[in-house]
Amino acid sequence: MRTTVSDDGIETVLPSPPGELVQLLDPEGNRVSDPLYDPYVADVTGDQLASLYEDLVIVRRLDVEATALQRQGQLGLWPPLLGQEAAQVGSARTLRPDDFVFSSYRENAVAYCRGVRLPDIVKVWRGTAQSGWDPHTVNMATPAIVIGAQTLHAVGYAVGCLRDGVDSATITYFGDGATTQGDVNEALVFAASFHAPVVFFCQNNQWAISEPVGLQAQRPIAERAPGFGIPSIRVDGNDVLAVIAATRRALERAHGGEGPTFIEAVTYRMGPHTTSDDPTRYVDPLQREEWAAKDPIGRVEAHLRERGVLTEALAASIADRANEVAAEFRAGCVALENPAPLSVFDNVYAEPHAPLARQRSQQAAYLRSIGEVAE
Amino acid sequence: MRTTVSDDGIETVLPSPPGELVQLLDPEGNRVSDPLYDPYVADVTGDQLASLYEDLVIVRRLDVEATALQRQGQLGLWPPLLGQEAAQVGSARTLRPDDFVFSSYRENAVAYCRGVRLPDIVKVWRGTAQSGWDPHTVNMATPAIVIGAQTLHAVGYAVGCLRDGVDSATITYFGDGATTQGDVNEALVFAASFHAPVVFFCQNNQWAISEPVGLQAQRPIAERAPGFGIPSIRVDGNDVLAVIAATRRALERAHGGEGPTFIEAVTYRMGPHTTSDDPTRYVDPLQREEWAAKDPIGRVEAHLRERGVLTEALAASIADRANEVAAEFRAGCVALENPAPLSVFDNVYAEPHAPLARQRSQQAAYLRSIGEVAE
Amino acid sequence: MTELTLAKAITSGLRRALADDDRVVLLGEDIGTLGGVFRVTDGLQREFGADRVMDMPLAESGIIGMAVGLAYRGFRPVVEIQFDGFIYPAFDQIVAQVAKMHYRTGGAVRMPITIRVPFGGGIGAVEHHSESPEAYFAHTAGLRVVTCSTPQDAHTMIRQAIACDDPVLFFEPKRRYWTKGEVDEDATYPFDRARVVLEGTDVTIVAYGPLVATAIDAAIAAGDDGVSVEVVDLRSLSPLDLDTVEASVSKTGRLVITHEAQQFGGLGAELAASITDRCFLHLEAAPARVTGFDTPYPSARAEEHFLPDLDRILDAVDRVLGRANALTGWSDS
Amino acid sequence: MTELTLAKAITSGLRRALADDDRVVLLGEDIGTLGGVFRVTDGLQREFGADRVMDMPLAESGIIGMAVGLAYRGFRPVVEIQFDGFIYPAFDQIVAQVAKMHYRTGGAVRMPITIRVPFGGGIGAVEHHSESPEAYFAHTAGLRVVTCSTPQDAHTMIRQAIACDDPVLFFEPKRRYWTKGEVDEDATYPFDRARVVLEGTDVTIVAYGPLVATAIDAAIAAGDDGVSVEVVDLRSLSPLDLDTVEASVSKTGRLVITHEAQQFGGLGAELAASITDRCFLHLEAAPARVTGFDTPYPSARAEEHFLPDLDRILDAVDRVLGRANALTGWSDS
Ligand SMILES: Cc1ncc(C[n+]2csc(CCOP(=O)(O)OP(=O)(O)O)c2C)c(N)n1
Ligand SMILES: Cc1ncc(C[n+]2csc(CCOP(=O)(O)OP(=O)(O)O)c2C)c(N)n1
Ligand SMILES: [Mg+2]
Ligand SMILES: [Mg+2]
Repeated sequence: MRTTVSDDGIETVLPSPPGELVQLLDPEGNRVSDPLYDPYVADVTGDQLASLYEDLVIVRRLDVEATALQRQGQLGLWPPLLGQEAAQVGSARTLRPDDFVFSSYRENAVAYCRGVRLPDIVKVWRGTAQSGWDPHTVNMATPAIVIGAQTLHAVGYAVGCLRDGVDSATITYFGDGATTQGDVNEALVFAASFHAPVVFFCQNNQWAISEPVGLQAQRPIAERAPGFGIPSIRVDGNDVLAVIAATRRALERAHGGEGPTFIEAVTYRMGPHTTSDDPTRYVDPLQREEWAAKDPIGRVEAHLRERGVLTEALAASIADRANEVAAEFRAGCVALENPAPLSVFDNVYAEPHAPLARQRSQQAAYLRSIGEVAE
Repeated sequence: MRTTVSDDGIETVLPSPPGELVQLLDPEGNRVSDPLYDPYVADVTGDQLASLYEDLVIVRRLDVEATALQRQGQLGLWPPLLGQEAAQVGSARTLRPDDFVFSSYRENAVAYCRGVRLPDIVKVWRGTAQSGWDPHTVNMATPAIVIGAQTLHAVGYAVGCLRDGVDSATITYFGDGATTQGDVNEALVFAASFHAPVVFFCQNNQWAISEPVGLQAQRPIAERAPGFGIPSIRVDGNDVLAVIAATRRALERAHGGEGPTFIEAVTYRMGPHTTSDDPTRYVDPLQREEWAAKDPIGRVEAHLRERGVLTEALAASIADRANEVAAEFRAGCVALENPAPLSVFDNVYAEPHAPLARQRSQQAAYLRSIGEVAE
Repeated sequence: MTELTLAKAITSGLRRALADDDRVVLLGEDIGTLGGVFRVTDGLQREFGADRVMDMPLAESGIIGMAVGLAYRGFRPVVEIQFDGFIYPAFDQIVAQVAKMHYRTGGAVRMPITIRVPFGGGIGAVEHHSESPEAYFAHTAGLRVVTCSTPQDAHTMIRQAIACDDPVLFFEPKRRYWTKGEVDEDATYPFDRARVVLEGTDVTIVAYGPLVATAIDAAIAAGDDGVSVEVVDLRSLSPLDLDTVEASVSKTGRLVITHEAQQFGGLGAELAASITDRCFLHLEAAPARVTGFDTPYPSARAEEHFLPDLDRILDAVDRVLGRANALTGWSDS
Repeated sequence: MTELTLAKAITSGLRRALADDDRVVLLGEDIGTLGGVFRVTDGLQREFGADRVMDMPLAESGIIGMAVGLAYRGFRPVVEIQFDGFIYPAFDQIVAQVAKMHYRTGGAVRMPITIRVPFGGGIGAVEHHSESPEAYFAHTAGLRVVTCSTPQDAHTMIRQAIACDDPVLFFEPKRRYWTKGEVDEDATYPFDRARVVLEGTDVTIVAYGPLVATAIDAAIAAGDDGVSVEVVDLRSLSPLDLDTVEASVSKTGRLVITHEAQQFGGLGAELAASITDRCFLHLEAAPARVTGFDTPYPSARAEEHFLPDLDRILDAVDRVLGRANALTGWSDS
């Protein structure tokens, strides 16, 4: 690990050689020391790690439940996060309540950590609404489906924080595939130009649907940001501790007025792209197996058992808790009601719009004419 | 100057420290030696340099003439290239005839070097056509006005050359401001992914209309490309010899199947953005003066005089020649005829289009009805 | 003749185009190994190689921009946009470059680019996956816009689009991908003409893409009710074959237009305006439009309340016939 | 009351908006030190600081995307797009994000973003500097689209646009920037209503933005010829104030619509279709459209052959009146 300070005094955090990852827990659960990042997790107690472990278990359990709900027709679609639990939980748990999140569609564990109500997470996937929650209640925006669009929103929000004189940070999540989109690159330029307190959190899960990351990037993704004037960190995305350390470092910069930071969390999408996808068409099972050995939950479990924090009893209670949350999730999901016919006209505009009101009224007349209840 | 070979064997050409420029002729006209780039110009004779000098003088003379033509109402608009002669002539003169150019609007010296007929260069600026020439006759595309769009076209063309099994290179010109556009960054990704034989030639003239380059880029622009997997060169854009060396190196890579290269030619826009612009509103005269001292023509002149190649007689004959070309240019320009009324309907489609033919025929009837000749 | 789904009819059309002309190249996200998210390009990369069927990095502007360069070089690129709602990042390249290059260059550079876009709703999808953006492109001079409603047209028209020297937006009615029908690969007929799919005398219903089947159902239902409906499948949205619609409306005197896209400024407006201009003296009633509402496309479980359906079309048929309908007695205030 | 050019009336409107509400921020290319290429923001950065009037890096998608984030944070961003033809790189952010955010979030997040776009031709410019892209945005649910034709409206409407909690595309008729007129900064009137600028009884001409002045000239010329023309300035293009146009056409029975944008799928189509629907029994002739042709915008020295002008409008007036006109005896075949 090397820290370089460039000629204009901007600290650029570049792993050296470029392939090197920040890792604090190896796949076997051993604590690896890293002089630069150790201090960022020095205060994390065994109990706190156990609580993170619980989060990891729960979000995986929820993910499995959601896939089951989709199979049973309760959801239209679901994008599993299997394999990416540590990247999401580690980063999201590091945020302050007043920090703001702009995510993509797969960050359901981030939503969970932000305190989004369970059924609200799946409204979109069940198809009862275009988004699940009021962003201002949890400081997390409605996920963006158009790849990369949200990264610019994050920069705008972060600049708004600067203008408002608050030290809140903004974090934006996106995938490896997203790094190709013009919007994401423009976001890097704008963030650098305005010294925006924003964290670019790229989950490099090796795939954009069927396309391997090698089609999108010829160099490790973390190497892209420094050329824009943004320091970057390449972190083992399956290592919750390392993700916390990297995110803390980036947030420290953001909260401290030092501008944007780019994090590449190297992970793997263990499931299909979505429940509609058939990864057997393109995923090499051997590659998947290699990554299975780097499971983000297994290593925390091993580590905690080794430290004696995770007892059988605690493990069982966490498993129970996960099942409980999943049951609650399922119940909340199936209880979500279908939208009323005329609701399609709601919230198009914030201010009165006569022609649309007229169209709505005509449709109400039509619904009455065919004997349907309109509202 | 340092050449580094990265772990995967891709050669990355990075000046070190980042600010360093490739320079072979200093502002006073002294030949500066550079072990890496000297070999690329070892074969350039005094006469050849004199011929480049003639080019520089002519394109500047044409540029001045064009500005005059605009002031006299013969052109609607003109984007002067004053100060950027060496960047354009040096790179364009290095191209093979079968190499293909995708440029922006300011590369009028490039068009001149490609052999575009003088009046064809100004059709667009006079407003008699949307473009001046048939791209296939000179292997140079119609300039793009939408910032950055052409860089993607270049990548597509270059990939087409690969597919066709020809070793032609493609070069694309764009400005410092353009580097912010999503399209340009996507072009870098696509070029790297497809190993496209393309040269990205960025003329960093320090300004995007009134915006200084510092608003668009926090790091030297040349530093951006390596993060995309594209080696880059930062060259003194006011040094025609260095520009030739850098372009040769990049073309050597392209012709040799080694993929894309990025060149940042550091130069200065000595004139207004266009004849409609008023740079006194934003340009610091001191900064402009500093750059005036680095004039691209003066240094070649000094160098050639010092070497005894440029005699008074030769200088006078070149000046005469420039005046001749300018006169020819003016004559060609004012002779350009206005488009016929119905020509607006031509070439919208390549194949028959009944409704448009009908619209045209109705307009012809209208023109007849008001006593105008339609065709 | 073979029986094919509409999706597979496009596949076979692409296969023929690739086989017939080695300047044809396919570009898109996930079109190679995966065969596209709808499997329309399934097997084509294996058959023609990764140089002809190219997986593209994830950027629509990049893909279209690259297609422009390939066209410059004499290729005939066929681009797949994964879903309708993801075409917008490429909007500039499409309307400012692809559409205008031939005009800009005075005819020197052709843009025989086909842009395939699975479009429309009815598949219970999340946001951005059910849009009908055809009017944006139809309003753009220099582009051609077509769609298909049958496997036969799907096959023939994709080949015609690729063979056309102009850029063509080829909208594929994704909810009809699984519709089956006979396909004659050797069939030839004009690219830009509408087709009367059902003859009738009282009312003309004009539809395209996914709603042609709905229009036919409506016509049959109306027939049971003693109303003779003529159904026209536009096929080409730009140019519009106004001659065919004019001939029909001159006969029936009544026009109902249906599309999924939002009504305001949609193709129905152009059709209503043009036909009113051409058939003013024949029209017995103002043309009626049955369309998506002027709202964003709603969530999956609300889409049935947004999309035109048989009953809404029949109500409009009643309206143009001056019969009792939903708006009888309805008032604005 | 002060006499101002249309451009300066916008400047003064922006100044008032900046002074009245500190959540208003201006974003755009070259709007700071330079004051914008048309000098509409001249002096504002000096007056309100670089935090309120921000020069933006050169990327339209980036600018609009950033405005979305600022709106999320409670700001009211006012974006300048330098020229009409440069709005397309931002198309995705506008139609898929700005337009839909309020709907998507069930009303939780408002997008009070104003996007200022100098538009239209007639200034002898190079390509991409004379476009009329309003129909794209008018067809997009969730957006409002307005334009102005007088300094008074320029001033009042830009303030209304900024005050509006919905996103507004504010199209500025750039060739009328130097038109002078009296401006009352305290004037108040509705934002989304059309205005009858000349009363008449025989024909209604509907225009907006740059062509309102041309329509008025045509009305005066027609008046000299004994034809009484009513001129309606739409002002709001989405929503359209159909009530006002309906009232006029119910009286005159004849409608001529003019805009610079291409005809096919333009706003004239929507207006013709809607008014035909509402006024079917009052119409004496089919609505006539006098518009730019269905070609890309031509080169500067050809634009006079593309743009609607007084004579072409008068010819359409003759046409709807059934008088001899250019198309008398013209035939298609
Ligand atoms: C602009 C756009 N183009 C295409 C798509 C379709 N699409 C959805 S997800 C996806 C792959 C994204 O890959 P990545 O950014 O790596 O995120 P991941 O799915 O791996 O989390 C694609 C192509 C989209 N949503 N938006
Ligand atoms: C997409 C787009 N946005 C805005 C403009 C208006 N514009 C024309 S030139 C220019 C500045 C370009 O700066 P740079 O890329 O540095 O090139 P230079 O003019 O310095 O050669 C701008 C903003 C444009 N042509 N295209
Ligand atoms: Mg991914
Ligand atoms: Mg520049």
